[in-house]
Amino acid sequence: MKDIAIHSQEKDIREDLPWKQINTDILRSLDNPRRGYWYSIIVCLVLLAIGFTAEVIQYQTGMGMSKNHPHMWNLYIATFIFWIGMSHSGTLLSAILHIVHADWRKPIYRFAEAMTTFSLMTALLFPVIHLGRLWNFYWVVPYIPSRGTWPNFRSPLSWDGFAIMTYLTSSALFLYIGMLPDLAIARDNTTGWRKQLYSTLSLGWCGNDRQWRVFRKAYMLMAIFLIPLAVSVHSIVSSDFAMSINPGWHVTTFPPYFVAGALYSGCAAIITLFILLRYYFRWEEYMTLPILEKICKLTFAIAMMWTYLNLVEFASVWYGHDVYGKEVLWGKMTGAYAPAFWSMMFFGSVLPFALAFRSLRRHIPTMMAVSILLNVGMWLERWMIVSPTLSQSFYPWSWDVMWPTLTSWAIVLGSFGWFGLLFLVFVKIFPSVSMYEVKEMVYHRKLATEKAAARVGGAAPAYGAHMKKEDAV
Amino acid sequence: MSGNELNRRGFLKLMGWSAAGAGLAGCDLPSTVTLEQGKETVLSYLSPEEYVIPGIGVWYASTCMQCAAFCGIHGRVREGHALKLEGNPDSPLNRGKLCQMGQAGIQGHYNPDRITQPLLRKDGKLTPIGWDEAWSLIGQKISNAPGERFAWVTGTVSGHQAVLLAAHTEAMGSKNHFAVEVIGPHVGRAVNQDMLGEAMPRLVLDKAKLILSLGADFLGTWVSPTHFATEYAKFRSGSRGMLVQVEPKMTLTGGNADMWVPIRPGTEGVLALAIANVLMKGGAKVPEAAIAAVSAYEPAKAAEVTGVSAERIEKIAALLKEHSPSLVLAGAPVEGHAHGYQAAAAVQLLNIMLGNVGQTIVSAGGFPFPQLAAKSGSTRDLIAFADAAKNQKLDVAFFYGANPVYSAPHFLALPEALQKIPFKVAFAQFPDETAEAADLVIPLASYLEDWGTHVAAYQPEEAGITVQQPLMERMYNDTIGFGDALLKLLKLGKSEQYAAWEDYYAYLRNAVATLPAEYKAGAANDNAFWDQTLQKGVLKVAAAAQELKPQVPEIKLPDVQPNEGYPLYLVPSTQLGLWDGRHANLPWLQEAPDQISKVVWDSWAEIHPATAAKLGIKEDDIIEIASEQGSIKVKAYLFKGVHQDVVAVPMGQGHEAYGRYAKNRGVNVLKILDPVIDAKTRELALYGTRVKLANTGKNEPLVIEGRGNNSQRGRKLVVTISADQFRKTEGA
Amino acid sequence: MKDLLRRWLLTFLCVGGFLIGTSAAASEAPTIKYPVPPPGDYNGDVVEQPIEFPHDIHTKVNKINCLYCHTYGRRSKVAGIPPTSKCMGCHRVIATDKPRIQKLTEYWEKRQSIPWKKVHDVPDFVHFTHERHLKKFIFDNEDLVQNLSVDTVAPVCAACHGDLREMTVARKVKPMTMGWCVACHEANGGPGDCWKCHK
Amino acid sequence: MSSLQNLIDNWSQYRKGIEQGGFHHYEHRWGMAIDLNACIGCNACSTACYAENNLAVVGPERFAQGHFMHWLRVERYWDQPDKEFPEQGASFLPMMCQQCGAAPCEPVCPVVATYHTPDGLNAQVYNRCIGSRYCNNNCPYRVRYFNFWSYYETSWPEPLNMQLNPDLTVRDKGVMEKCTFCVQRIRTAKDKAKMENRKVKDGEFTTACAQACPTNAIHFGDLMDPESQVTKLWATHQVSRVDEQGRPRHEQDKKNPDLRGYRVLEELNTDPSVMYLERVRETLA
Repeated sequence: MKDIAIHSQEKDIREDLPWKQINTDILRSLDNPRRGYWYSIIVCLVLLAIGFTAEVIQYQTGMGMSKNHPHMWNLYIATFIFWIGMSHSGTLLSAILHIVHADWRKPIYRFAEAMTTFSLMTALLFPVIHLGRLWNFYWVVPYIPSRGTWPNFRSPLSWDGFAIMTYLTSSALFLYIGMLPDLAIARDNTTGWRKQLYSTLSLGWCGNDRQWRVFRKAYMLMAIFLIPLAVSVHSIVSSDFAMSINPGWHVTTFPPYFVAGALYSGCAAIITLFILLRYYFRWEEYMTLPILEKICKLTFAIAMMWTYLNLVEFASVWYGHDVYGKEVLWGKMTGAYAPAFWSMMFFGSVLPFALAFRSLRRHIPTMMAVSILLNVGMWLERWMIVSPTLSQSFYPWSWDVMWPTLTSWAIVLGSFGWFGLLFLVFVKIFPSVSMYEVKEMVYHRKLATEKAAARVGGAAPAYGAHMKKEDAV
Repeated sequence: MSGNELNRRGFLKLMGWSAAGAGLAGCDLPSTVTLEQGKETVLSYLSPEEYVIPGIGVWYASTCMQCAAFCGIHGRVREGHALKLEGNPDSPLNRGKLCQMGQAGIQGHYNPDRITQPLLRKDGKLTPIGWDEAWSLIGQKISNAPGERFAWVTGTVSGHQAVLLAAHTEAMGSKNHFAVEVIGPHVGRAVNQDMLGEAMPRLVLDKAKLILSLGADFLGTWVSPTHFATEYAKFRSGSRGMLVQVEPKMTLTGGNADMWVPIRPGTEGVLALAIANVLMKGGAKVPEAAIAAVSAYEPAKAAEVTGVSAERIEKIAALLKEHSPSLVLAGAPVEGHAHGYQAAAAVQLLNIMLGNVGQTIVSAGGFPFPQLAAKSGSTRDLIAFADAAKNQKLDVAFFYGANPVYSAPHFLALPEALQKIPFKVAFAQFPDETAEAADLVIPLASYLEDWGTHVAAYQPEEAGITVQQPLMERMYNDTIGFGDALLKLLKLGKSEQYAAWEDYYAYLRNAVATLPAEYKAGAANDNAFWDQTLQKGVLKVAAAAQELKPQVPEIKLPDVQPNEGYPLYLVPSTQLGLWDGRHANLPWLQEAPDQISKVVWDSWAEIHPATAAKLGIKEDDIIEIASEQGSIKVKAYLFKGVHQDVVAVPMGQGHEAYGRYAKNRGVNVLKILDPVIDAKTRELALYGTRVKLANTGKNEPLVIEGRGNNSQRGRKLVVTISADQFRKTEGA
Repeated sequence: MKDLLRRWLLTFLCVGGFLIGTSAAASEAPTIKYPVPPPGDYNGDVVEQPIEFPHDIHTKVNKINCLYCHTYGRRSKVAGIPPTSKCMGCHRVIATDKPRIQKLTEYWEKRQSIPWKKVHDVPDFVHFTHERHLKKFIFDNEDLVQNLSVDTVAPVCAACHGDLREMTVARKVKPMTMGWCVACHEANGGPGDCWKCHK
Repeated sequence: MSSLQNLIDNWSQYRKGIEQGGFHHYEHRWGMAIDLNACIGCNACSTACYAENNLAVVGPERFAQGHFMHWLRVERYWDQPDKEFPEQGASFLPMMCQQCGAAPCEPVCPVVATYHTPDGLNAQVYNRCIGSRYCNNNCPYRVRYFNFWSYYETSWPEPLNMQLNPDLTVRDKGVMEKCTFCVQRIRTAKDKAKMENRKVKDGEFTTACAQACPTNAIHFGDLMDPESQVTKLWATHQVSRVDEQGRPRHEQDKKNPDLRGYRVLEELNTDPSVMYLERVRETLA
């Protein structure tokens, strides 16, 4: 991929960026963002307030505020899956792309990881919110109980607990480790409380050889550890459904299907945030269009994968000749949920083709709109997994369509506020573009261009060995 | 139940263990936290019976008063509270079973809307007064109410209450006892009396090979539902009898029929005669008096009148012919017309022709104590009372166990008429419409707190007197048992022979204990006999069996007149649940779905989809049903189980009073009935009302259990097999 | 040499005597098996009762068997407060001059039942039955039934209620938490099925 | 921690799937047989259940939202959609918790609030339930009911609450509940039997619904007791829970397919304890 960057007409990043300027540009994000940033903060606060009030009411009066028989799960679980999914792309970008040495990830993986961590923290709220007696949620945790009672290790719900907590801790750790060198830089360029904060956090990083070597190893290890973990987490979440006997849930393709969906929504979210940050902090220099294009291409690929898995699922239901399953699928397509279902199909499988056109890919407003719509589609997907099955399960007598109540909508909105707030505060306090890796990137660029120049001028290069290597590539 | 009288009553008096009380799980007093000590009080007994053990339920036999069937019940009592009612296995009526109305009886007893003290109307409002004031007031009003200007208005009464009531009416020098009952075979009784010589002959369902029921909802609301349900179980087992139901609106019984046939209201008699006609052609003997009528109705002719195809008629006749003995029943739809008597007679004629009399219809025998026998209520008395009131024939009226103000249609103008009665006393347990209209309200004890004896109008084999005893102490000290009230009244009326009885209990106990010796078999003495009786809850009395001698009156059926202005027939359907509206204040029954439509907490109008399509009515549309007497607005429920010329609205809702659960809920269909009255018996013709529909354009969803999911969608939930297969494998 | 021998003899006698003594003492000790009480105590507050009933006098001094008054316990899930008639059975004649007894007689003559305060209670979602426990620990316990007396029965009751022989009005001295119950069931082979106790 | 020990020791037993025959060590196996030929759909059973089990009355608004609490519901189906009139009447089906031997609700509860008792019942421990509602989602019969609100605040205004059955609790908001086969009656009967050192006799007690049923359509008893009426009924109709290997049956293989016994949705392999007897109608032209 590196050499794609070299030979393409446009550069992912200017190779003549002085490292000093990089520091100043990035650290600028810590004090003076555009006004838009503050507006976003306010919006998030408002959403959060709405959600919180709704939750309080629900807590006081009971789950009747948001559910009905037989719809025991609804918006909350759908949104839960949505947020879990959102978390996956962070790992994808930083870990997988790190392992395959894709340089273009460097300016953008940091906020992606932050997104991972925060969306997990958001997701974690929902299983608790949807409990009938949420004040007892800790009974799911296997603490040594005075009453001799244990959680049910056979229940996917308790697996969820373990999986998500593991993922949360490790991805948070990953984010932190990756930040160490930058924290050091921040420490050296700031004053006041920030200086203190960064000096404690940077754990005395002074950038000597040994530190770098250990750091590289640790970072690589975490990356390798995270990839299977991320996959397993969403597979486990999918087993909440796949392990049940309900038509439309009891599907073997769910784990990959969920993972694909997860990466999909994650990438879309990255596009959105990419554009936002680029705007907030005037980072046109770093978050360049070529990089945006690359994410878009990636997203497109994943979109196609998702579409394929969707079709596989439908096909298997269709050929499976399971009456119940068929009826659920047919109900989705034609019944009360049809609008939601078809708009999901449109946003999820048709809209992504916008990403196939260069002109569109480079048009920021369009990409903004598209990326958001993609996520709307993915949210609908989650809802279309949860609700229709509950609406027409095995037992016709209890068939019932259900539309979410205001309360549940409010709480879902609130979750977006919560996520947004966490994220915005993060980018204001920590360097959300990895300075040291951008420097690396610039350096790689420089080497490449020198090589190109050398090839034109024929002057003897300074370091032949390396050059040869470059040639060989 | 051991021990002598004093202990038995002492038990009630000295009861008082505080409710162990069902508390709340999940109200989250986490069980790691120990409970507060010394907050809850534990009242100890003073001197309990040795069979009274806290934490262990004791069962007492009593009688269910939820409808006039008077089934026997067992009440579970723990720590002084009645908790659960079950059927009394010793009662030949319900054989240990209990319908949902009986189950819900306990909610009447614990109802939050009970009247707890005497109320007097002061400047328009009912205000609490003391007992002395109440009695003295009654005393003086009675003394200046000359004989005939006094009246009792009650529901069905029987047993010693009936005796005392009669005594009181007589002591007042009056003959006015109006027994009001909306649901019941009022016309049928007359027909049976005339044609069989017995008002309530015994029906042997399980002996019948086929039951042809013309609207008789014997599983739901006809005569003695629970008893007939137990009979039905036998009827359906083994060789499995066949059930054919012909009615304008599907009843619960219709829902269980092998063949359900919709028919145009008011033409059931014609159908009966047409069947008779076919049978006659088949060689069956027709009594002289009926020949003219029978031969007048060829199936083809009947077909166009009734809307039942000629083939169907012949098929039914054929079935009757090949399944003998059979049983033909006439229900409310048959009786509820101006020619109800004639129609019912036509139906009874079939039984006579088919030779069912003496087979599946046998004599119940004469009840040895006529004074105790049930005085069954009727709508005739309702009308009679309304007239008496209107023509200012009454100065004082006492009400008990009936709610005429609710039941009376508009045309009787009862509320206005009541204004003309200077002094109205309601002996009531709830603030129902009649109590609201009364000048003085005497708060009654619930039937689970009271003594009594009852005699069901319908007497199955070895039936008799069912005994009612209190399951627990009075909830409210200021309530009085009806028996006690009657005694008090008699004493006020200075009838010396009752001065001897301290209270109704004493009177009753003596009355039972002094029964002729032949009833006391196996009892050492009167006390033992009394205890025995209380324990069993029923007192079997041998009735002298007689021979039923059929005679057939002349039957004449009018032609049905089409009515352009009001094209549709109104069917005020009845339901095992709210009954005639008396149970609308019981939350369990409000929340229990109607057996057929599955609607809860509301009124609805059943319309055939074809008719609805013609009138542009959709499900849940609020439609206006207008008769000449007025109109009601009610939600539409599209249902194939009604005849296309019919709109059916259930009785029971639409109360203007009667407590939080009943008030302002649904509509009262009885109000808009036309002034149609059966020519012979003067009974109100419930099914004789013609109406027209209009869509108000508004709509509001009905609350339906199962949300209108009426199809099994090919899933194997209820599987149906043919009766032949059943007989092959399980046939007796 | 001699005195050495004497000293040996002395020690031998002492030790021997001690051994015999102890063994004798051991053989006299009662051999009734009692439920293994689960660990855990609770310091309940002193509840003020309408009449300050002295359990100690009745049990320790007068040696009245617990089950004589709390007689329902062996036939029902609740042990129950004895009916006032039972108290009056004795106190018509006994100690009629004591203020407590006068208070009692007053209730009795007014035909009022005494509003005792509940001290031991379990949550409403718990089904606890005295009859089963008493059957297991008293009536199925042969050698206990042999010599049935307040002193043999009281230790059984004490497992949950503490030793009432040492109290006037009852005080809650055991935690009565689920963990505590479960521990006891495990120690004494009680049922482990949730629905045995939860309702 | 002995409970931990117990967990470790009995793990193999604990995770025994139905392919090994699921739970084996039954003391009783309470079961039912419901005769749809006798059932008239009168609803007595349902109301009796309200009376016995402290079921909340929720009122029309909440009922409309589906927040009803009837553990035992009488379903009513119309089978002849093409006909102009329902000429063969209705199909009634009393449906309560089927107390499955291989219950889908059990493995999914995160806190073991619902589990299988040695009596072959699906226990629901109210005060353990945290309201994840997974069990209801996984119940093919949709017979579990969730306390969406604190019904006790509205359902039993004084003095209606005096009717509440002290033998079982009133459930508060956030707790799942369902038919228990009147476990409080079972408990009482078993305690009584134990006190008298004997086994529970057949017909010694029955559930509220069975006791109320005017046509005796509902039979209740112990399927482990070869003499019980229910066992006999199951046998006469050649319905059995398990095959020779002790595995739950998917489909009944009857020698005489004309017999009426069947279990609802048994192809899902849930091994219900309730056998239904097919509805019967004349075949009339």
